[in-house]
Amino acid sequence: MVLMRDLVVQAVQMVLVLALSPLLMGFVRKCRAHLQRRRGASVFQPYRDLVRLLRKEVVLAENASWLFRAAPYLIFAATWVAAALVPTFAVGLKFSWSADLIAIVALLGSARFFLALAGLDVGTSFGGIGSSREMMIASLAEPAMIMMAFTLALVAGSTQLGTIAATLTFAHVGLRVSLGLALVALVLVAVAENGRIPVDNPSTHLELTMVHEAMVLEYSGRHLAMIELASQLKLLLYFSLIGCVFVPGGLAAAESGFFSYLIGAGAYVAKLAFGGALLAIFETATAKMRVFRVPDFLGAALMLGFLGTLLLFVSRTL
Amino acid sequence: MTALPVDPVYLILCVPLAGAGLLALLPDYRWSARLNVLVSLLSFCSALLLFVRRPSTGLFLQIDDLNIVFVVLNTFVAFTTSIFSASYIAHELETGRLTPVYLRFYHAMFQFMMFGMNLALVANNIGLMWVAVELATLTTILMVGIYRTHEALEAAWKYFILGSVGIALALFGTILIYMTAQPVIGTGLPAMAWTELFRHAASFDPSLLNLAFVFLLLGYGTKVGLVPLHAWLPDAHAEGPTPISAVLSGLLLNVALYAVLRFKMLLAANTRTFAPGPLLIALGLLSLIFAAFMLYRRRDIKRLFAYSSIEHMGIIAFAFGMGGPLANFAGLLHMTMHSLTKSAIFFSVGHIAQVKGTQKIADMGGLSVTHPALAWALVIGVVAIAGFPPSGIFMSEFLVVSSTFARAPALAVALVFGLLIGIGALFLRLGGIVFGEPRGNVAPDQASYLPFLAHLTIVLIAGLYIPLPVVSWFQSVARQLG
Amino acid sequence: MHSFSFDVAHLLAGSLVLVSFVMLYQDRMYALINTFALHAVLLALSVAWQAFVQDAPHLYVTAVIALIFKATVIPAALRRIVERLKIHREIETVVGIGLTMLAGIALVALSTVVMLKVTAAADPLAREDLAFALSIVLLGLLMMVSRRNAVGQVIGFMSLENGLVLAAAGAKGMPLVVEISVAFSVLIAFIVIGIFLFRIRERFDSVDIGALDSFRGDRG
Amino acid sequence: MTLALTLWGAGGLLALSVLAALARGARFFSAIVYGMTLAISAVLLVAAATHIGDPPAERVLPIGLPWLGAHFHTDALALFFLAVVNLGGSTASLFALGYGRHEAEPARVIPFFPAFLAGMNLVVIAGDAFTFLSAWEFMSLSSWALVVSHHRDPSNIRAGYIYLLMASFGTFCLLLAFGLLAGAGGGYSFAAMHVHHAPILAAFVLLLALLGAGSKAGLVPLHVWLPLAHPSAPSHVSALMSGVMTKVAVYAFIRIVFELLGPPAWWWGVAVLAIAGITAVLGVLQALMEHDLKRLLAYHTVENIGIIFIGLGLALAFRANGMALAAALAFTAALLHVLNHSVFKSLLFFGSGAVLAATGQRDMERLGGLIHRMPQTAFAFLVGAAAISALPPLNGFVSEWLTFQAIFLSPSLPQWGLRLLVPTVGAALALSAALAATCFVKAFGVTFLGRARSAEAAASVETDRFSRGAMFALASLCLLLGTLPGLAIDWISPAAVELVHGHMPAQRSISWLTIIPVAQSRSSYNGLLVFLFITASTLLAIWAIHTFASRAARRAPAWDCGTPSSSPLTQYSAASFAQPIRRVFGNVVFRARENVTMPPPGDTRPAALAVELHDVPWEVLYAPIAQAVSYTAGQLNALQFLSIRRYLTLVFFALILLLLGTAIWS
Repeated sequence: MVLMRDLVVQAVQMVLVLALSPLLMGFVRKCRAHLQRRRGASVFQPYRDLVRLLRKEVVLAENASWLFRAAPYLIFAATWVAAALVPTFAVGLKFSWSADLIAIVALLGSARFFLALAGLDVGTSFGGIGSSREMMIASLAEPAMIMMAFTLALVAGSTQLGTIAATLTFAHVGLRVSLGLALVALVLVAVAENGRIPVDNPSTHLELTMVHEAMVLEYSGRHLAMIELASQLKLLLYFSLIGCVFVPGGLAAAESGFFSYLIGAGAYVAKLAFGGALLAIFETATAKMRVFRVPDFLGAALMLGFLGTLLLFVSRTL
Repeated sequence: MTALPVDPVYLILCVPLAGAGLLALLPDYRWSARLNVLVSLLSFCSALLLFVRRPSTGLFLQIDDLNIVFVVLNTFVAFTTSIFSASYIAHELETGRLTPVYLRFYHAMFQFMMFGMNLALVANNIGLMWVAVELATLTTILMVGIYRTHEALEAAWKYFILGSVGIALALFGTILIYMTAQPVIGTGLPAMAWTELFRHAASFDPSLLNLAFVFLLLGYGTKVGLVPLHAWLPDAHAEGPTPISAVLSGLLLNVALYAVLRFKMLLAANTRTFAPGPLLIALGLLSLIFAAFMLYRRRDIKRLFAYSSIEHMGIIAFAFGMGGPLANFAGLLHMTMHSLTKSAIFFSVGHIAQVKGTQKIADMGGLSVTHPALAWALVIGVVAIAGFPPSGIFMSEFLVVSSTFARAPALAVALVFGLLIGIGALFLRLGGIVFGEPRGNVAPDQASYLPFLAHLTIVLIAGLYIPLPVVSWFQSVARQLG
Repeated sequence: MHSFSFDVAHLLAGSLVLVSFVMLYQDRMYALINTFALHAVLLALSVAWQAFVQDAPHLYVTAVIALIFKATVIPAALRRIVERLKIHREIETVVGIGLTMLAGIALVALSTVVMLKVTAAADPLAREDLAFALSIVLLGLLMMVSRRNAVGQVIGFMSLENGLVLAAAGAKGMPLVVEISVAFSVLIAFIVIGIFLFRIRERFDSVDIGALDSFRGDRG
Repeated sequence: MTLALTLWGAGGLLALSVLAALARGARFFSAIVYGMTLAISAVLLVAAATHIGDPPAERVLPIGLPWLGAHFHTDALALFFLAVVNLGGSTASLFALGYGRHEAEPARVIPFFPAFLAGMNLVVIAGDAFTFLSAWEFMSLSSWALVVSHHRDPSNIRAGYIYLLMASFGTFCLLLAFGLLAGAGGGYSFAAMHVHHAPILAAFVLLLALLGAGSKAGLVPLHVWLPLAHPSAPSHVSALMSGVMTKVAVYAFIRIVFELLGPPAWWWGVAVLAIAGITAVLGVLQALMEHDLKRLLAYHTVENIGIIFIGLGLALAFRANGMALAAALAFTAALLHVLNHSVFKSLLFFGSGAVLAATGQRDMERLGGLIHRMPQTAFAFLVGAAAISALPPLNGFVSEWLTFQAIFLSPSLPQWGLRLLVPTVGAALALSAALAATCFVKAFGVTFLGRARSAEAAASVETDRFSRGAMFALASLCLLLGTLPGLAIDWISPAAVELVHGHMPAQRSISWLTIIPVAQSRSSYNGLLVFLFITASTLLAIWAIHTFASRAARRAPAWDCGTPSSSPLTQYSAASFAQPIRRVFGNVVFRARENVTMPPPGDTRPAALAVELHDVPWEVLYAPIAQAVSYTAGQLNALQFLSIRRYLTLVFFALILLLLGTAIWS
């Protein structure tokens, strides 16, 4: 019976993240539109886009290889699995122990790996630009992420997201400098990894400034849909990550009743909405930076994460 | 076995002497080459007889633990060298570098030189040993000059002048030894007999012994080729016939070193002398490092390996200078292995120089393409001499370095430094000779690999397994050396 | 008797050293050769004196060898070579004569110090002889080093041998073997040198070692 | 039992090499040789892998040092490395069965290949200093012969030369280390070295071991020979050198420092960790700047050796503080990475060898689009690339994950030095992992994807079945080790018990084959489930889309923002791919300079961009040494050309000096 319930919870979570991620994207866009005094498309526009893409036929470049066709599904799958393992409305998911925070970061890494390869596959210059910049950004963002993970792991004495969330929720950790640093680092990384302003502009097609769009330039139809969905999942993942770690309020405990699950879900949606609004404001308020200023941006993230870890190594109480 | 008609120790002296006489008379060089091989074989066999029946020690001649294996080694290398020279010297006639007359002289001198060396090894009398060493030296001088080219004559002249100064210094040392022994042992022959000297060494005047050792070290050290007394050695090796280079490196250096060893034992027997160790260590390290650096700029292949001989003499001197059972064992092993390996290298170098028609390293590239057998022979030889397993030299170097480091780290580091420099130079040149696109002559070679194979097999086996009798011999001598 | 014999030996050996100095001083060919002859004569005398003192008859042989061979034959031969090869008559030295002399004095001092310190136990006769012999050897070596001319170097070498003979004679009861061998080696040495000079004569116009060294080995 | 088998195997290999030498490398013979080596090393692999739990065995043969004999022994550590060696040996032989046919002069390869294998096997089972060093040096020598086997290219000769020098240097360092351990008495057997050593002496031994084993393993700054020598050899040998020989060096380090040297001091960990961190980062950065495929792989070997030594350094630190469990975790992580790296590095070198055989090219800038003509090779290489980039669910990730877990345990270390260093090293580890991913996107993308950049690349064909067999065997092993790491951990644990006196919790008892380094609450990872999830959701997505959405597809020219170019040269090249990274790290690490010559408007001259990179370790450390040696040689060389009189002067002064000495002495 318990097993049944756990499985259900896990399944619900998987479906939930899949269902919510386009909505989140649409919400963020809507907020930006409002901030820019536009009416903007409806919050459900992303769903419509996905459906439209899925209906379209795929146009493959002449020398696209099997890798090019397989990549979207792999990317989607890896991101989805990663997103499904981050506690959203409840901790103690059935399979959360099968991959800890580092593994989740690495899963996102493998998704990125294949995306970058796909960018190189057709053999165009833009794909190359995209891949190389994406990997450059990642090669700085990932260590920052790991450092952030270090900080959390040292605070919570575990790298299991469930345990971390639980610790931060129910054990009274209190305010900590290192956690603050970790939060900032995580936000910076999230901005970079999801290709948001100021690192990358998701809605641009100015060739020389784009990163993510350049990689997927050759994709169309269902493949593009998969990739879009994957990137929306990724955004959601980072939101729920920040949510469950730094604002764990409302998170349902393991094996708690149906009611608390409902509360958890509500809290989760609220968090997403709040975060999305914040992101929109941030994006409207800042300008896109030159590609070669990005390393400084991420270097700052890396340094902050490192500082947080170091503080914990030096004294367990900070 | 006591039914032996004549004492083998006389055999190993008389056979070469008689051979020399015969060869001097024999006009046809083919026969003389064969006879040369035969005579060397005979003296080798008679040397083997020494194991069967250890002759009694006389006032002039003796066979003891120290010299018996040197005698055997000596005659063995002489034998293989004579085979090599048989296949080598014919070519010299074809190219007209030698005339039959000189060839006759060459063969006679070869045996005469062997006589000198054997005598030096078995002499029980420091005076007699001195005479014998000088005899060997003078004959080699004549051999080195035998091509009568400008370079050969100058090499021989250099060898001669420096050698005779060495002669003088060694003689002075010998006289000093006698002066030391005479008050204790009394006047006359006994005061020059090794056996007597060792018996009474403890009561000799130490400071006079020290002085004597200085002169003997410099005198015989000149033959050993220790820096800074080495100047004759590279040119003599480079300009003489290759068999003589092999004999020089393989035997004469050993004989001279044997003399030094004897006197070191004498000093070791007297507790109040300052240890000759520091002298040997200093000269050894100097020779090693200097020769190692000199290897880099060599353009003549025989001179290259001549310097490598200096390097190894340095290592040996260093080992004996360190003393102690391990280091002495290593020194003796290194002596044996070096003479075998180095002569083997000279065998292959001789053939290489013949097929290439030059000794200039620059003119012999890509040998492994044109003459694979010769090339790999050279590679194996160099690998062995550089102290890679499974060569016996690896074992000796292993023992020297490891036993030194625990006692005097700085010295061991200096030793390792020298060895590394040397390896670097050797393989730098080797790569140029053996690999790459072929250069120079590609004439086929008619070499005989028997001598080479014999030596290298022994060396490579010795790196893995040394028969117990040899080991116990080495160990007992090492103990005497203190 | 003892003191007297000691003084005579001392005198002779000392005068040998003196003559070595004179040789160091000489820079004319013939004068050098003559001085060497004198050196040999003195050697013969002192060896003979040793023979007399130790009443070891075989030493007389050595003395005679020295007298005939070194004092007469070799100088004559050298003169002929000098004429035959038209070697120019003055010997160029490496450093100035004065400096060479100073070095020689230093050498003599060194050898006496070494010897006197060394053989405090041995009898004074042998000891003095050895001291002088050593200084003669060193002076001979110095001469070989400081002369650019082959003949000069040969003479230096032979004066060195003289020192050896003196030492050998001083060593009480040293078997004949040694003297023979010394003479023997000197003989061989000289014959071979002669052969070489001859061959070299065939090839070059001078026996000046400088020319010999034109070849330095391993160039190019 | 395993010991005797190994000895016989080594003997067989040596005999085989002798036979090969006698056969003068007749073509038909190469198949025989590789077949035999495959058989022998497969047998040894099985024997070692199955008997790792056995009690130590010792055997003395009457060879080697006369009074000592040749000691051979096997314990868990030796058996583990024996397995690694023979795993590499068997796969390399299998690969060579096909690849060897492309060999121009087999006579220069097949005699030395078995000898090389024999050498590595003997090093691992050697039980005394002399046997160890003989085998060690023999291994170097035979691999040198293999490096110079393609001798017509002067750069290979140079590579071999530098390799041999560094190898001798390393051997001498180890020799000195053993000299210290054995003492003046000459107790050369490892058993006799188990005495307590004075701290200062132990420090020297540690230093010498770092120099000796490190120079073979490729620790910065002793790594310079590695990217030269490994690529010069035939590819199956490169795989052995990179994947296996460096591990033998790791074995030497473990044997000396963990066993012979006795209980460690805490600062040993500091020394090892510092060097290891630098090695990891510098190795991967240099790999990123490299466009020669095989050399790029060689630089990655440097990086991974760094990762392995991070594990070892942590193990030392923990052990010095008596934290057995943590030490076991770090040590297991290191050993597991040894195994993993040998697997995927061999795989990658095989792939590069297949590419080399098919196109004759090692330069990535002249490759591209191979995935169309060599799909299977491309797939295998892709797996290897993903594995070395530490991507789940493959094996590279597991060992790095374990290393991270070990790092998480380090805050409880008492020493400040370690507390400050360990997180830094962790950052270095994370950085190098991320950069490795970047580098292999470059390597795979430029080599196999895109359009062919040269005629050879365009004309390439899929490689032979033996090579493919070897590659797929290793690729599946990558997946297996990645999904079932628990079994590997349990398999390693005897070695950990032996050397750090602790072991991780037994993993096979845990449900779902999860691995739990310390405790369930702390951290756990289940490669199998992750793999299953990914596969499931991929299939789900494909199924859903192909049933509910369109499956129509059409081929058309590339879009490329409407400006597609027909010339393959307009693709992103390896250099341009690495350019952002070079911008970020180059100035510091490589003293990189970009010289742009931009003609003024109207000028028809083309603009030019020249990039100069510096190999700093070489220029700072090695070039000066080489210059010094050559200068000294030049100066001393004057002594060859003196006149006789001057030589006499030398003798004269020597005499005077010694006389003065005696005068002063007594």
